[in-house]
Amino acid sequence: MISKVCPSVAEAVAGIEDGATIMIGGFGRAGQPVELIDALLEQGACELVVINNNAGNGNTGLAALLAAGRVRKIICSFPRQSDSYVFDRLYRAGKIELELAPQGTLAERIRAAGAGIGAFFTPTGFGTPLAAGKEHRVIGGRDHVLEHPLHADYALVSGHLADRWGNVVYRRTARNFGPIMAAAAQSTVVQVDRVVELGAIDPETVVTPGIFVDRVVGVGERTWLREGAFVGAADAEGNPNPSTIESRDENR
Amino acid sequence: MISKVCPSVAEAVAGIEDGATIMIGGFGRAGQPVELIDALLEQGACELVVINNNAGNGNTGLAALLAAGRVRKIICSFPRQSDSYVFDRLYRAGKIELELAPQGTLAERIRAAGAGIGAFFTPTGFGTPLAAGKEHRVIGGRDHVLEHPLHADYALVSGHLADRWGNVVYRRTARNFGPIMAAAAQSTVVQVDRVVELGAIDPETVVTPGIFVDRVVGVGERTWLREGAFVGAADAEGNPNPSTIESRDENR
Amino acid sequence: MTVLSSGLSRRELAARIALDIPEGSVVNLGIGAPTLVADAIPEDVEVVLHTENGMLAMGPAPVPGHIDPDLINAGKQPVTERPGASYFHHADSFAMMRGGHLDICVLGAFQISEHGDLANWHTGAADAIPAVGGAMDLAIGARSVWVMTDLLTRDSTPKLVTQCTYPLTGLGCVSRVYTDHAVFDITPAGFAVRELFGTATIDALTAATGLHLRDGRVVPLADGS
Amino acid sequence: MTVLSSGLSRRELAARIALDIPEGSVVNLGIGAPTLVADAIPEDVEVVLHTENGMLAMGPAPVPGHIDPDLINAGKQPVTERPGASYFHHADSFAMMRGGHLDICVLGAFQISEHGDLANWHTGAADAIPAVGGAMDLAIGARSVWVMTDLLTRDSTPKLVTQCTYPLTGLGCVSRVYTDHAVFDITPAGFAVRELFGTATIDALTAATGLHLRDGRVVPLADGS
Repeated sequence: MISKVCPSVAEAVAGIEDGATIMIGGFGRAGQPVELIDALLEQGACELVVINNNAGNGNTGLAALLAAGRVRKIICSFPRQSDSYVFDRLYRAGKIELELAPQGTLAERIRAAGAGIGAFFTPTGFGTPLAAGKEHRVIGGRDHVLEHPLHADYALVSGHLADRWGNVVYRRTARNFGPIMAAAAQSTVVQVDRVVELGAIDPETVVTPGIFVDRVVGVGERTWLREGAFVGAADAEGNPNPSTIESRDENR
Repeated sequence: MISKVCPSVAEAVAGIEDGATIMIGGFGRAGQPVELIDALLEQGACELVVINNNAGNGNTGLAALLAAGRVRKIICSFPRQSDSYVFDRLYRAGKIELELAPQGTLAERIRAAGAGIGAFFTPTGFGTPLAAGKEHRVIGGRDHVLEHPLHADYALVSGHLADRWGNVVYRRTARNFGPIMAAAAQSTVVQVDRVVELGAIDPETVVTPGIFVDRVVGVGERTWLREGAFVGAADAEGNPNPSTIESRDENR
Repeated sequence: MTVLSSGLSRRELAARIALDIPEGSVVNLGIGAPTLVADAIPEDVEVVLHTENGMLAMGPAPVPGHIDPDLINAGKQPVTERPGASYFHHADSFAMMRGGHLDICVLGAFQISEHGDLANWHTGAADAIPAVGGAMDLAIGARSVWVMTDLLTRDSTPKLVTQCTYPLTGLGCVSRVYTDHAVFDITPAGFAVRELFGTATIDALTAATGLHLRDGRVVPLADGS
Repeated sequence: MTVLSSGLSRRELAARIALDIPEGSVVNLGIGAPTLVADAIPEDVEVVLHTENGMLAMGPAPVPGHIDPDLINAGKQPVTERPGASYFHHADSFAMMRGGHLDICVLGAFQISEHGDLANWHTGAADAIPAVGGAMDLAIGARSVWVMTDLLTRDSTPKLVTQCTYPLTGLGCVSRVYTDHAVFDITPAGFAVRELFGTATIDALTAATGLHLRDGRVVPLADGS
């Protein structure tokens, strides 16, 4: 019997080595695998290279990993946010390396890694500083630059539901980088609200097939959901806001 | 109000010009937009370049279009099948041009067209006759060949359900080339069993978002389905086999 | 020399832009000021909003107490879902952009050159933290790239220039610029004034920007120059 | 000189191959004879079958009267769906293959060279209609590429060769060859006999193929040479 289910987030991130390249899903808070990042913080791996769209915000999740000095380099498209003060401080102090990529090029490079594409020509970024030094070619009368795949040792992804084979479905815009990162890493760890029975996910709706997933861990449903349905109970940061919960049954 | 719904297959294929490049979805019979192909046959456009995984089989659908002498060239991965006698005859008589591509390269070239990728390096086909004359490069110690996107003027695709914005869901392995062809063509026409209300398709399950679709036409449910559920009523060719229909209500 | 009086407010400008978006368009409004355009599109006009973090048919901000943290826009603000919506991953979302499937995007800008070059991601200042996001993909991807910006910076430096001095986002990509004082088309001959707001005149715009401006007004207004 | 007696039937060979597939593997069985391997995998062993036309966890042929024309395999034969299945489009399906995510594929062959080159799509005959399908993608994509084939053609020409003469499918891609008389590993030193079937001996195989064969048997059998 195939079971990729781990009993705890600690076991889900076990074995991640110092110096590993780790893709971390999420766009801002949405889809950020906070419980896995906390477990990685606890686990101790350092000198990490992190690939994420952003560079963390506030003091938790990715920002906490950065604050703990565990990240050597970050590859992202948008490190600067109103509350990205942890990254900002490290960057200005020269304590973290930054590789910046246009967001679509970042996504396509991740996709290329999972899809076995050796390199691709894209029109994005031509003529800008982010294309400096990159191979250039005119194709169909249009300027393109050559971009290479982004591989990773691990991907940490947050989904909504998964089964023991690692089939995953996401919720709304929390899908973002999850599916392409899951495919691009040597080893993919997915945290989900709930692990469901094999066969419980409609095969037409699977977004990340289990072939891309190595470990699955359930972390419990968010406070603003009940049985996967939105009940309204959070602020924009994802913090519980119980006064707005609609008919939530506290005994569940 | 946006409505991409056409009242008939004839209107759905109106305007296709002689010499057009047309992607036609399907893998064998599954997902082949038979009603749209029949309408195209009726419509009269000739000197077509057709992109499909196969080169038609039997006497209907794509094979009928070929038999009518309307296709100048076909780009595909697998023209030879036990019942591909129409193509076989035309090819041996030198009456149709063939461009052969490995199936994954065909799919990726179509995907590249929809995704705005100028060209890509793939390991597939290196060292084989299908890579002859193509640019070669060693990337990460591995041999790759350069492949270019496949664009089309039109895509004819078969889906299961669609709404008036052109959001489409497919059924099982009939999905195959539909989503990537829909994105790669200048103008995409989708036939579906049923057109449903806007909002009736769960946004998490949309496979082809309406942004890729120009026209939608309902062609009626297949005999082996009832309300989209399989009731068992066909042979492998998709011909109705009423003796095997399970509790089918003939009054529906 | 004519002097520019106060121009349109951002909300007024957003409303003006909304008027130019045909029903049925698929539109990306980037982040910041252009997102105001969404509120100016009438409820009964079907314009499909794309957000690059993986959604089509994005709706307005939720009512209080109904914030779903899994449902945000590119600016990471909570939004809602309209009937006809769809979700997809980041590679698919940017395939839509790079593949030329968006009809219109509206972006902010630091500078726009008369060739349509856009600079909107980096001031070039040595201590600035660079952040590009999806701007370069939108700049090269959308069929029409419109800019929504003030004509002048706070210290009266024109944002419309002959040549950008800030690091570029994209080359020759902008087709139209909506500012607080006028709307400009980018033409092979440079900036053409498409429409004037308030008391603005082409002379005043010329004086303020130092540019050679063509008169390209499609519907001359009674109160124009 | 020893002579090869009749070897394993295709069904027996398929059963032998099935034994070597670890539980939990994701496997593609191409088209033709290798698809017999599916029937030989015990019901209670979870092996996930991939079919390149967009499905994981493909099940066996349907019972009569339950053919769903929307549910077929790469050979265009009707199949079924197992719990845990998923569907995806062709670009995603071949991304799985090219991206190295399949554990094993089993393919038929015209020729296999001692360097692991594979020829299985075209005889090179002038009047043959070429058709490649997904063979090249599987050849370069799966982590382990196994071939299932007869050792000799009907006219006793060996399919295992020092150098392929037919047009290639992939270079250096095959790791193991299952034939009716023996199983061969491809090693840096060429073909190594991993296992002998029936009365086959390495001498007899050498005589039949004209190859230099190493003895690479991992578990010597009592009835081996």
